[in-house]
Amino acid sequence: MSETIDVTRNDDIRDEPAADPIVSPGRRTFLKGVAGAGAAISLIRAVDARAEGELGYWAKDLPAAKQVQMYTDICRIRWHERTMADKMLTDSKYRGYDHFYAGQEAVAVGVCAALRNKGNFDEVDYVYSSHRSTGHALAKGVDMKKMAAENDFRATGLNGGYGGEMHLSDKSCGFIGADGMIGPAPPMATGSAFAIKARGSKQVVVVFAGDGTYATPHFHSALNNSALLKLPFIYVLENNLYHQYAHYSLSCPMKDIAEAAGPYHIPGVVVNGQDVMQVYNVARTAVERARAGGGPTLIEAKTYRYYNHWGAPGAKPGELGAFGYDPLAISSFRPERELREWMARDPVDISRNVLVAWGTLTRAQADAIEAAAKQEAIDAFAWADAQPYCKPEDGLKNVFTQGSVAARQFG
Amino acid sequence: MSETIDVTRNDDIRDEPAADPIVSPGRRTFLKGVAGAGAAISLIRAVDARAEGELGYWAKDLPAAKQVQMYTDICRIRWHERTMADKMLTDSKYRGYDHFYAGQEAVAVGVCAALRNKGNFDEVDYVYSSHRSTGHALAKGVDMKKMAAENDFRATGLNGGYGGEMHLSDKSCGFIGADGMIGPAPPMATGSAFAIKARGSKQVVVVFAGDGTYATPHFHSALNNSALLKLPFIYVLENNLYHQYAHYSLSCPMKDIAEAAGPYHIPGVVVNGQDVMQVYNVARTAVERARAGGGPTLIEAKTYRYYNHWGAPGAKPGELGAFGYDPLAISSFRPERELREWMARDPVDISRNVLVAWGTLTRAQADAIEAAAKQEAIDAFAWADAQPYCKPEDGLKNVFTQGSVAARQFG
Amino acid sequence: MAKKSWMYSVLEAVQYEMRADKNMVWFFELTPPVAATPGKPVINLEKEFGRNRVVNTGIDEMWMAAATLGAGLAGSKAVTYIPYQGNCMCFQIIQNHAGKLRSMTGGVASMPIVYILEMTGQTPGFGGQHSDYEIDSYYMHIPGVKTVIPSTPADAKGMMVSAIRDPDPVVYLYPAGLRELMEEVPDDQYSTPLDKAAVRVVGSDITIVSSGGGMPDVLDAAEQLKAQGMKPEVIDLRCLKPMDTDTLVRSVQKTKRLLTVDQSYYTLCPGAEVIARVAENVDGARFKRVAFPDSAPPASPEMFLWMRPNAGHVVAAAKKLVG
Amino acid sequence: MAKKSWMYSVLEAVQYEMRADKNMVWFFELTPPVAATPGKPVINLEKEFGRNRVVNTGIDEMWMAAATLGAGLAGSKAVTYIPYQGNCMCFQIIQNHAGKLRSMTGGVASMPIVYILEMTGQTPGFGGQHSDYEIDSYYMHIPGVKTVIPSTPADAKGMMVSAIRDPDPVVYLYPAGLRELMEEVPDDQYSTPLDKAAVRVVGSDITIVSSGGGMPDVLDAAEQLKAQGMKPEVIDLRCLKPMDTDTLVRSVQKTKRLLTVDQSYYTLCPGAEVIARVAENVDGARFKRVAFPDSAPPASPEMFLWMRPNAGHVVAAAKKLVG
Ligand SMILES: Cc1ncc(C[n+]2csc(CCOP(=O)(O)OP(=O)(O)O)c2C)c(N)n1
Ligand SMILES: Cc1ncc(C[n+]2csc(CCOP(=O)(O)OP(=O)(O)O)c2C)c(N)n1
Ligand SMILES: [Mg+2]
Ligand SMILES: [Mg+2]
Repeated sequence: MSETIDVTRNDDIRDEPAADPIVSPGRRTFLKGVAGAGAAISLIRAVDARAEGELGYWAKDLPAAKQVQMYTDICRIRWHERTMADKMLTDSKYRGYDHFYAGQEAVAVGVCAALRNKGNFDEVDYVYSSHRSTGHALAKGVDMKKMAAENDFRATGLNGGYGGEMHLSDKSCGFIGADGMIGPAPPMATGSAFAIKARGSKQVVVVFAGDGTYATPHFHSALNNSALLKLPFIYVLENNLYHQYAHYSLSCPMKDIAEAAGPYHIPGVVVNGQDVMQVYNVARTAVERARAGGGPTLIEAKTYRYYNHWGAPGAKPGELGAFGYDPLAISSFRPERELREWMARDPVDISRNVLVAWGTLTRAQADAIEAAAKQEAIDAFAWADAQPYCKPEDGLKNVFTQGSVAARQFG
Repeated sequence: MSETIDVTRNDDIRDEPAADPIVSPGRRTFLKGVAGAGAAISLIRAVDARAEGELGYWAKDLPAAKQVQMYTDICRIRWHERTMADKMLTDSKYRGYDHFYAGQEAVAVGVCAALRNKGNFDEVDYVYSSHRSTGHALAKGVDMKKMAAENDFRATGLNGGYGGEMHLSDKSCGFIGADGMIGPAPPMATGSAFAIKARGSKQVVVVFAGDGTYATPHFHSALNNSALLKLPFIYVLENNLYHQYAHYSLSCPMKDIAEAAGPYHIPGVVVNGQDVMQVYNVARTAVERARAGGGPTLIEAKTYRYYNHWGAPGAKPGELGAFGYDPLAISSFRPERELREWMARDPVDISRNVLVAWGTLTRAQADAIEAAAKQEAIDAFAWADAQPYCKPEDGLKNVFTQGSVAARQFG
Repeated sequence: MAKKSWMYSVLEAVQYEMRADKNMVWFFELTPPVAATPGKPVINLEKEFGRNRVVNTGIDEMWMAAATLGAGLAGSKAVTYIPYQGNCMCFQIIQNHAGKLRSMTGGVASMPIVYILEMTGQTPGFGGQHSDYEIDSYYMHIPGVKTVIPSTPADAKGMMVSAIRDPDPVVYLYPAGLRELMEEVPDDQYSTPLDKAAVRVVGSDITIVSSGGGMPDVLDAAEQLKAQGMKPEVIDLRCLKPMDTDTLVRSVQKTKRLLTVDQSYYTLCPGAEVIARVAENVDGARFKRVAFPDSAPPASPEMFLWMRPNAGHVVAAAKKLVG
Repeated sequence: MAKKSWMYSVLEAVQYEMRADKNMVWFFELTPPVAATPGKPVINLEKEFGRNRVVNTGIDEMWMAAATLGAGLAGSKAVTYIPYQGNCMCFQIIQNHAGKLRSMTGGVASMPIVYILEMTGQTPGFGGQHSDYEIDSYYMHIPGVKTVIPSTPADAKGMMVSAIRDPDPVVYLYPAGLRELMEEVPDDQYSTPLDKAAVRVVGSDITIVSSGGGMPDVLDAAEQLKAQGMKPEVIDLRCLKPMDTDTLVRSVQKTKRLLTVDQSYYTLCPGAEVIARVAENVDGARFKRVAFPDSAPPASPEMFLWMRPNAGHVVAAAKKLVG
């Protein structure tokens, strides 16, 4: 690596999963066998795999530039979140709200690093996101400035101010979009996967969905139909332990939600969502399988959000995370110690330490990358602040592709 | 057994599952252990269990009168179906249509024999049925005459002619009712089970549902919520291999749908649905478990319908079953040999042979019971034929409990 | 040109478009997309285009709707045929996703999709859930989808062509009671607009407005009224949303009498919207609705057939309004 | 008697009925049934009645609706509170099962259940799915359920009492924008009928009809109009189905002017039904609708607030209609 590191997105690097290099064939074959078996229950625990000397085969093959890009994206997401939290807490003119992604960065980045994020619309891989969308969007390649403008409902925002955080969408990088409803995105995503299979365009579809989606009727539909039709579909279930104020054990009868893959005879994989390299490994395996016609995978990433469900209550400007906020004295509200424990396994720290340990970066280089990411976020929000507000009458547009609907509020 | 056998329903006998008699405790404990374990995957194959000397512990304890009642009910359902098929084929004034249950009788009877079918509405066990409802209704205790009148839309029918076959309902025996939609009945049934648990009334709720219900989103909802809340709920999935003209493998990625119970950590049991004693065994185990607060069970009964999906096409008067009808030249239409193979494992024959082998009935007694059942069906249809038609204006009633809605068709 | 049934006309339109666009897909449930008509080749989309493009799913209309939408979002034209029993299982997906995504994404999302939703409402003896005719109202309140309801084989074909070529989601209601209608339908591909009502009978004494499954009886009633010397104007809405207000208003400005006929339940039937639009724009007219009562349809044929609006009801109501 | 919020008034009614009937159950999703109001004890149904009767489910509003129905069919009174995001996930169950089972079973099925369906429509910045106000129309077309929409805390309480005691399914719409309304509400249990509109302002120049979330702005507009010398009559529908036609017709017979105001989308908004009923019964009146345009609500506050009907719009429309 050269000493100067460009933290802007290098899509050429990000878009090419490393070619298959020469590694111990025995071990690789074993791992592939397990992941690809499609056995009734192929539940693979990857938690702490690295500690046990089990870090998968893909990550170790990554070129340095790609490793750095992953770390960079984690930093970019983190500082986007922190800057937005500060904005919410300190700028009364800021109108955006947000479901913060901080703490979960390694999931979005590890998965998107295994995808094609550039190309024509029939080449790029697709990502469906949730209400907690900003991290997914950045990892997939959405422009931070335009997203920041959208989240404050500016006319020049990514979606013209019509959508806001829960409806971000950007075809140029295959980010089909966020969705504010819990449930429908996974079956919708399988429909895209069906279209891909029908036209033979060799793309892959990923849906990011929370532990809350397990209980929805749509969960079964998405897995069952994608399994039956062997669709190029990956369900990335980010288990951050809570849906709103309810612990996931209130709606999931199992410890590992990945277990649900069993009856569909597709792989169900548990991964440590704090470690971007482990996420990348399982995602890459699932992507190769999907692209080769092997069908879907359910990946459960164990992770945690540092802020509360929505907005920044409990947070302080300049500080990471939200503590001690429990408005309704809800019984299953997350304990503060739980949050601190997860913050001790921080995805930014973990990815930085891995890269330093592997000799890819020095600490100083890593710090420089993080500083640049922070600056990018500050600049993005400043740009957004200067953008124009929407024109009221434009609300009548975009109902259909052409024309606009009639105003009816005047009688 | 006395020589004269009363084939009318003897509810006192049918309603008391035999008290726990003394049998080899080792074996019983083993079986109970397996069934009640609630292990992640407690898939029990009961197919051909009798052939392998594995006929469960409950059926062997049954008093003779109860055994006879079960055989009688099988005959009653069979002859109700056959009489109705003949009616459809020969009487152009008959307006009823039907989804025939012939071939599946042992499932309804084996399950209902393990339930309480009499008592106050907060004592009797509840059954939710499907579009293929007549067998379930008779097994639960619905009056055959009134049902026959309802199915021909007579004013004095079970439901006043408003419902017909797909909406039969009779509170007096806990038959909550048929439902013509595929999907919603199972989650509705779990709601009844929830109410029972909340009020502590110790009842059990059974839903009869086809293999077609596996693919519905509701399947997941019903199993997940009943498992989480440990509801007294039993999902009896009658796998007759087809939904309409589609083989179940088109919508189920597994061979045994009971496998789906695994991730919910509830028992999933496969049973030979042609043998009423085997069905009774697994149903009784599930009922005891549910009544004791142990939660739900998924029972998959392997069975087959002798007629086509709907109505009597392909059938001939006086003959059992429908052959060679394939209007749309549908690729997965059932092969005639498959039907003949299942008819060789007929639930009427099997239950008769068991009772004769056990010395409960002589062949002559068994034949007399069947003849009486046939007569009962003939009489029921004759009674129905004499019932009055509905009054048109009554269509405005029963929208709400009180009053009637306005006519709007006259402008 | 040949006599074709409703469904043959539709599948003819679809077959042409699927041949032209190799990416286009079709989702069905159990009932294969097959139609025959005398003297013409059998159309079997599953056979012709293969299971890779024409897929038979389990009983999960929610998935069918969501998957159709997802296929559209991926840039492929997609059509699904949802049987009447499932025509509200898919409601939320159409209402909250297909209907809103274009607006919510500020015009980024593109959804060249068609939802063929079967309706029943014609069959005595099936009862509540299998004889109802009610979804026209539910689907026409949704913004962002075009909701149409052809009533003739020729319109069925022309509007299907338009629906497939339209870049926006179209809810295409199919009143299955029209299954047996046959008429001369051109073999060539042609398109019929998705926002124009059709004046079926020109007259000056009264405007009678109906749609879909109500049309045959209304046309029958118009014949009877004409035989009795009245000059009814009959309008087939065809497009419930957007609704062709101009054609309605122009007619009632002339006739000053408006009778709407719906097989949907009275309260908030499409006729309510028709009357409200006209009442906002035409002074001094008189109004009347014929509709199914606010009750689930009972199974008994005696009750059901008495409740369902028919030609006799229309004739009597028209006379009352004009007389 | 004390000042109470909408939700406090509702939970007070529920608490009383749950104490009286040990079998009654409540299903909720994530947000516990808790309400506080100054000077009164906190109501917490989950705590008071325990998780055996008050259950917190996963994110599955279809199940909540189905389970509520099943509890009712088992003879237990049941209420569910469905958050606005899920208010169409449960649609099919209410439309095709709760709404039809009494008729389909010839009166055998009994369903003493209440569906509290939250509506939003008030919050700029959330966009399409989280700011919509549209379900009034969907739910009022369904036969066999009573669909009501109280607009004041006092009605909220009285109508909840009636809804729980009613042997039939009640869809009880809760426009969450009214969350902050406070008024004096009696502590005792009392009931308000489920089929009567309320005349909120008596007048003679124009009848203005609205409901739910539209009422505060309409009442504000009425004050402004009165200040300008007009005598508006204001009717709060309260009950969408069955609808109180008599009160509407009587008023417009007097005023000969009808303005409806809805936050629902224009096409087939409740006002369409109001106009149609009146137009069928009153000759020579003039009609006008104010409603949300036929578009999903955009997130941008500039666009959203311009589109949502407000007091200014009502004043202007009333003047146009009367002038
Ligand atoms: C159908 C539906 N019901 C309820 C909600 C309200 N809601 C928004 S986010 C959320 C929790 C989601 O939890 P999870 O899926 O675990 O995602 P997380 O917030 O943890 O990222 C809920 C219930 C919704 N958006 N959609
Ligand atoms: C939601 C819904 N979709 C479609 C149908 C049409 N339909 C009626 S019965 C049936 C097949 C049901 O198959 P299965 O559950 O296996 O029961 P079986 O007929 O074999 O007893 C279908 C698809 C329906 N009733 N409801
Ligand atoms: Mg979560
Ligand atoms: Mg079947």
